[in-house]
Amino acid sequence: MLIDCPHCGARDLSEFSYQGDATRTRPDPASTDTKAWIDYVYNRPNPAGKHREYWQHAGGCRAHLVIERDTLNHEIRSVALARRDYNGGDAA
Amino acid sequence: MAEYSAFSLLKNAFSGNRDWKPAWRKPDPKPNYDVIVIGGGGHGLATAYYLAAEHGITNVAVLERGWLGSGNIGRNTTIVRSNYLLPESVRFYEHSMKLWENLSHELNYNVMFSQRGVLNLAHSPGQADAFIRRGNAMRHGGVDAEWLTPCEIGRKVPGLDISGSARFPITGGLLQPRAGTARHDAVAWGYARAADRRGVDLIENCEVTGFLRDGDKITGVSTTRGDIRAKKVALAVAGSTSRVLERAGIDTFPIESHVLQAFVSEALKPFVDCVVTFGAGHLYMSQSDKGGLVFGGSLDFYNSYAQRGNLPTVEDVTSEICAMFPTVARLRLLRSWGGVMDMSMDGSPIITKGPLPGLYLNCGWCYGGFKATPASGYSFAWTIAKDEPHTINAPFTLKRFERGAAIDETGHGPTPKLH
Amino acid sequence: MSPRRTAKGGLIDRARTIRFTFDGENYVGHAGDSLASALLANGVSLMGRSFKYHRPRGVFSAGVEEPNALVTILREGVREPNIPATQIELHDGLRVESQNRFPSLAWDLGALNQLGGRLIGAGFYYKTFMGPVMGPLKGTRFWMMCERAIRRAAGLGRADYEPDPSRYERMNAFCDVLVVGGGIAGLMAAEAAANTGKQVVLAEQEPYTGGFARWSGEIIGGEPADTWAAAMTARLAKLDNVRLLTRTAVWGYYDSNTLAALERVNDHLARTPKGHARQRHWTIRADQVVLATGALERPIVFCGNDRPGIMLAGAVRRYVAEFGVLPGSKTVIFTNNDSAYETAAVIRRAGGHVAAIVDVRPQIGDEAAARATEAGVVALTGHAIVGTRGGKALSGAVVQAFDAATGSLSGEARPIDCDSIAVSGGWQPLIHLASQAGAKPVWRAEKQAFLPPEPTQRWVGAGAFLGTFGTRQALSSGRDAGLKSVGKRSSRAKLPETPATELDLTPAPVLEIRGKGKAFVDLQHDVTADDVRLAHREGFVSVEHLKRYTTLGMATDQGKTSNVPGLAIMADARGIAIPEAGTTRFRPPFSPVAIGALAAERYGELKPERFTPMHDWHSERGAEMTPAGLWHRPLAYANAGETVDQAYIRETAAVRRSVGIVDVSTLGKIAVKGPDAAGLLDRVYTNTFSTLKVGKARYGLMLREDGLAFDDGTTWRLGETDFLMTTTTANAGPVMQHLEYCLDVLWPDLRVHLTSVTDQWAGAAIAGPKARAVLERCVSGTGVDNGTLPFMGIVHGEIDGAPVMICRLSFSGELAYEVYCGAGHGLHVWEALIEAGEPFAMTPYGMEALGALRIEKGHVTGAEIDGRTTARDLYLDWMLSKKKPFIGSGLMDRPALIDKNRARLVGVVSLDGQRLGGGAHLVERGNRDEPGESIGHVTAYCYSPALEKYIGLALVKGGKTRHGTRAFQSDPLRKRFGQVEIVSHHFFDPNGERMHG
Amino acid sequence: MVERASPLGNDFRPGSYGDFANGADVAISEVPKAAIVEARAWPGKENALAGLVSSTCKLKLSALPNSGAANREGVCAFNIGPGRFLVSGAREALAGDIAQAVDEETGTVTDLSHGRTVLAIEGAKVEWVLAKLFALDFSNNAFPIHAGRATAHHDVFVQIQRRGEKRFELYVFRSFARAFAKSLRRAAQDVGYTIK
Repeated sequence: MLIDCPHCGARDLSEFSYQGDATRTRPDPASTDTKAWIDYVYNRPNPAGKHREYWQHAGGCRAHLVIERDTLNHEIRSVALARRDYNGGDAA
Repeated sequence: MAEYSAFSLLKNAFSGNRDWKPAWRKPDPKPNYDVIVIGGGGHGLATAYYLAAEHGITNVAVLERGWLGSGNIGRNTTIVRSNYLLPESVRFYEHSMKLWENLSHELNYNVMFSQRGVLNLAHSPGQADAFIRRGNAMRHGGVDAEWLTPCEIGRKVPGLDISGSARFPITGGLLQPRAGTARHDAVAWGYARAADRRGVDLIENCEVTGFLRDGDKITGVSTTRGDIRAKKVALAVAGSTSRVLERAGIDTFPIESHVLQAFVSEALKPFVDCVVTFGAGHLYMSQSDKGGLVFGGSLDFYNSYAQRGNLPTVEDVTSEICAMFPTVARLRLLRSWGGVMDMSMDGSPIITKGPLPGLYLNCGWCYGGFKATPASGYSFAWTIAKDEPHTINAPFTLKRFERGAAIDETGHGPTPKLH
Repeated sequence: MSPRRTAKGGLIDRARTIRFTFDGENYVGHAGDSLASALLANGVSLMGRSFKYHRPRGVFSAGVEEPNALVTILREGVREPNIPATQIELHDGLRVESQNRFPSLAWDLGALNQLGGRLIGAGFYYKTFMGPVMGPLKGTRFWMMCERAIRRAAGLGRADYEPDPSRYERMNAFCDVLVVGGGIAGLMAAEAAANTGKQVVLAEQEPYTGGFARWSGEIIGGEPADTWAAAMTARLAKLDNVRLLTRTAVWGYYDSNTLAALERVNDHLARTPKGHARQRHWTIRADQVVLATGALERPIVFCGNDRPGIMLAGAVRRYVAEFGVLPGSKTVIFTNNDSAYETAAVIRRAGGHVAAIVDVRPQIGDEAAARATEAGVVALTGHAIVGTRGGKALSGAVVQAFDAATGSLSGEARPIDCDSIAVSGGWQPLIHLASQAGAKPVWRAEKQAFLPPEPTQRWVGAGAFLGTFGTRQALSSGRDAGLKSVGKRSSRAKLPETPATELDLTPAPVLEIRGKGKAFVDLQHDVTADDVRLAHREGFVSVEHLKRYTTLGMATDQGKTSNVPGLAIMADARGIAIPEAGTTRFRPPFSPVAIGALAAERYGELKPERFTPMHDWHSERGAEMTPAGLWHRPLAYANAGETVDQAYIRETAAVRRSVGIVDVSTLGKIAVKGPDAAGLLDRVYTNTFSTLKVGKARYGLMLREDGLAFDDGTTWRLGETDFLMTTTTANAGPVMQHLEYCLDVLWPDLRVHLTSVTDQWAGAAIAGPKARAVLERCVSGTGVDNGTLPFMGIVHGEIDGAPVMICRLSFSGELAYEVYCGAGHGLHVWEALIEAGEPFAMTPYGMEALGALRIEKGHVTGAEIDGRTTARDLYLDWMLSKKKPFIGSGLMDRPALIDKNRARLVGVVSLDGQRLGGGAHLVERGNRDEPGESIGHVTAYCYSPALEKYIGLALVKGGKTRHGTRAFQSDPLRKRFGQVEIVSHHFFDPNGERMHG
Repeated sequence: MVERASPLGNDFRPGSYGDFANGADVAISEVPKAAIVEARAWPGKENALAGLVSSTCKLKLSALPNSGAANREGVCAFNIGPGRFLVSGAREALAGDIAQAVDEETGTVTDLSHGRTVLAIEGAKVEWVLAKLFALDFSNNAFPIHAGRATAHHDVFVQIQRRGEKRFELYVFRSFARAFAKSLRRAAQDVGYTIK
């Protein structure tokens, strides 16, 4: 599998580290709502099909990416830097 | 239906093997059951069997989307063991082990459970201590465990690199002599046949498309073969847990589905007797009765329902097996395959009533569900029949995440890919 | 003259004679021979024994699909089992052995298994061997006894335990177009794509490109087909943008058009040249793939179809035309299509004798009839072979009238003398890679074959792969595919001329002739047609059940010739069409791959080694090294005659008495810089760092989001916005990744940069009452006195000319300093420190002493922070800030995590002088044999020279509340049991007077 | 000034190795770089940082991904991540100069002079050898002169800059340098190599 890193270009799967579901939102840091924390830490939609997820280009530029990938056939539909505020990313 | 025995084999041989009957019926679904078990894999079939055998509940249907045993029981590395660290796990898997030890007789089906031992190699003083901690936990839980020195390991398993100059020298090994391997397909077929003989309907090619409900309560299922009602609906669908739960309106759950690859070499004359695991990475290997070296390693590390893996894992696993057994480099990989694992947040299973009224759930086996098949079926059937958990599965509920009582054998926390 | 070698013809080099041995017998062949062709030429027809019944078998095919003729190669001092003789290129000194026989290939005791034939049909073992319910063989014992015998009889070749001496390597390639298969279609595709200037890789599994052109005897573009292919290949080889790989099997089609191929670089030589790889594992990332993988012939299943001498018709043609070998003196052809007629003609042209052509079809076309005439026979249409004769060699066939429409036999069975049968059941495209790429094959009744599916990845098909057979079609579809792969439309340019053939390769739908006797579907695994029907009878009807129940298609050939006939028989038994019976999914590898090749450069190495700048010094001092992740670290510096235990006790005592030095370069170090650096640290550490003064360090603890302890270490504030974080050696990577995730995903608004500087700094810790005195002797540019360098203070100075940074912190409880310098100066500074320590007999110490010192102080590390403990469990609650949220604060107070009865940190002291053991458990009951329930376990232990006792740290239920109580160490694995006292984990200098001194 | 020790050990000695019967097709050497720094921009300041590095080092560095530059004095810089540049040169003071030049509003500079070891490999078969270790396309089109790549060989992070038609410089973490040099040498065995 290749992942088209917006910064580095298409690279082999072996350079990337999977960082899990990207649809969860972290509760406010000071939140004491245990249920919200449980949801955030433990619960996942785990869809069969389109999945929004984080990967890190750990063996490359180290940037975290947001990827839309189909979990049924591993087809990657979109890749973006998790931090969209980098000019370098946009220039790619 | 005839008992299987050496005698029946002989008798049938004389009649040209023409009188063998189907191992199980192929019934059409009835409109109503006491219990519907969704999932005709190992755990679903075992659950149905124990419902009938232990609780006299025989008005049971097992609904299988494909063919029986087509899930992870048909694509694993066949290892059976109870060498766990945490008391909850030791108790559960040892219960399973005891059921394994009599399973062929109980089912009248040779599941070829071979107690050839599982040996975990340690490669540093710290790892040796961690394994000894586990072995001692087993011994205190009434489970067999032994510590082997590198010399003893060399004698038991020829071909291992036990030299001090190995990249990760072997410092000792934890052996569970009663552990071993079983013929995975036979386990599914044995449970299927035994359940069928007790009146359970095994319905293949029947996919559950939705749930019938009365308010919150689950009252049955819609399937590709029509609606079927039941007092209780039990779910044992391994890698598809989230997909099926979604049809019951449950959108998030402490499960991720990941792909795990497994590998087999060409057949060889006896090469290695026991199951060996390599501690300087993640690798487990045994030799099948046919002669193939069966081995596997870590997940592919990303969510997947595709039943196909990728190359980096193949390379990792093969480099580890070569580091452990240098001679294996010359042997050839025959086949690889991938299965979908339901990875839970602490690496331990979930066997519980709920999460909706009328629904019962068995999932989260990560990549260790095969060895659990008997105890999983046994305790799940108990939970369904009595509406309360058996002592062995009482700690394995969903509540444990809320309470902070995770059963985390690896200590990796809520990172499913690492369990 | 070899008994079966033709007088002329073939592509072998008759001038070059090659000597080889098979089962110790000497033979000769020619350059260009395969082992199979050379053995056939020598009149050897018995080449192997089958898996289950040990039946005598000869070579069945001429290629990768070979089920029977598997041998063990003895090369480079190791055994390489299960290699098809059809895939071994003959070379001088080749030594091979037959397999699965005892005592010899001709006389094999295992053949007795055949007597049990009906008893040991498909799945017999599931029904028996369960053993008695009682007695000494109850449980699994009886089965395991039987299993022992079964295992010995099963298996094929034997491996030995010698390490494989070969080198393997991995190669990455990128191209616009990968053409898989170097036959006519593949060559055309490669040329068409290459002409547009694109980067092209062509991979062919055989030693030569050309494929069918090599043995077809046809004319292409006015020249013999093999000449045409050779010229075409030469043209491609000259192009800069084409890489030609022969002996290279593409075996895996993975995601994103990533394909895996195995190049057998040097297997065809007597030995691999030094420094070169035996095999090379290619990973090819192709923009487009052309699948020109061709088709394989499949047999018709009939009784007695497994005797040596029975072969696929296409293979016979190949042996005659490519290798100049006649497989027999009298050959019977048995077919359901026209392709075998050409084989008949080829045999005759080469001087062989065709005894009969038996065709299941009621009539044949003119062209086929003409070939029969050329072969000197009239085809027996509407007939079938119903049996064969012979033992270790074929001596005859039995033929009967056959109705293809009903499958019924009639009339008298007639014997025909022959020593060779060439059988053809039609051709099946090789669609494995297309299936691996993600889609299901499609059955086409009019072709009687599974055809490739619609592409799910970026590939185009060409040639026989598409189910269209014939040279003309291969030329045109090959060129079209090549053009399509580079985004061009088909060309109208003229193709090389080739004569049309009217031979009809569409087979009649007959793949089995039912009769009495064993008819083998899977030759290697001895799965018979009756086994398939037995599976049907017992309900194992889905193709996956069939495969698993009978083992059909699971042998080393992965059913390449048996899958379709097996499916046909099952479909027939079920009364359904073949596609309804299904097809199994093809899995990688397409053909077996050496495991070492996949491990490639990591074979023998596995993981890179990581060395500190002082590594060589440690080695020279005789330190015993131990792996710590990828690092090598000194365990202890044993003097001559000293054990590791004696050494660490001496080292520990030396630190307490005077001073010691330890290499701490392996600690993870992360530069945390930027205006929000302190803010980030406040969020990831449980305690506060924003209040830390510049020039000071602080111990910090991190939790995971679930509230459990993750890692600890000190972080130094070097400047207002400049921190140096240290982590444990083991967690350097995970902590870095965790922080990067925090910045990229959780808090992108924070302006903080992280850089791994683990390798930038060498570190040495100097500990002991004389530590300051040592530094005073060598540090310049700064004072190290208590005022200048107080506890947790940081100073910058020089040691022997090298800049250093010194932090006064202590893991040992002694007055101690960590001295950091640029890694390139590490050894220099270390040696200067050693010299400065000489008056104090400064002792280098290793991991064991480091451990002992920290245990005496009750400091926790990885054995205690094991992913299951909380800060409270470790009595680090004082570090949990109540003033601010931090990672883990949301969930750390869940009920089970603050339960009173959790296992918490304590110290234990052995009361009976016995050593403790890491991993020993603690129990309350003093009964060695029935220790009862565990109340905790020892996480770390040592002999404490300070206390003169064996002590340890432990996690025990109730923790502190047990201080002063007694318990027992229970360590059944090490066979130890003894009384201990539970005490505070602060064994030594609990008030820290020494380290603050 | 204290001389820096090489991490490569005693095995890394000048000479010809591997199958060099027909001439060694590549040469491997350690490149002494007295200064190596990572300069890193805050989001939106990439161009500014590239400009500061350019003017300090007298080269033409752009902020584009994978790009790089070098000057005649052997100072070189290349992009290794969003807003991240690896800058190196033979003059030790360079590290301090860059740190001085980059203000806190633009980004940060971290000294890695001791933390990275630079190996050069050059020669006719350089692409063949490197392709064994990295899943990168080393062809001139895909990887032009001065361009940089951040990649990994199994567990070893490696940053690569093309310094010539047939020359690459590889930056590896110092503690891995010895192991990595071993891998590199093994990969070059079949073509024959010299150590300079």
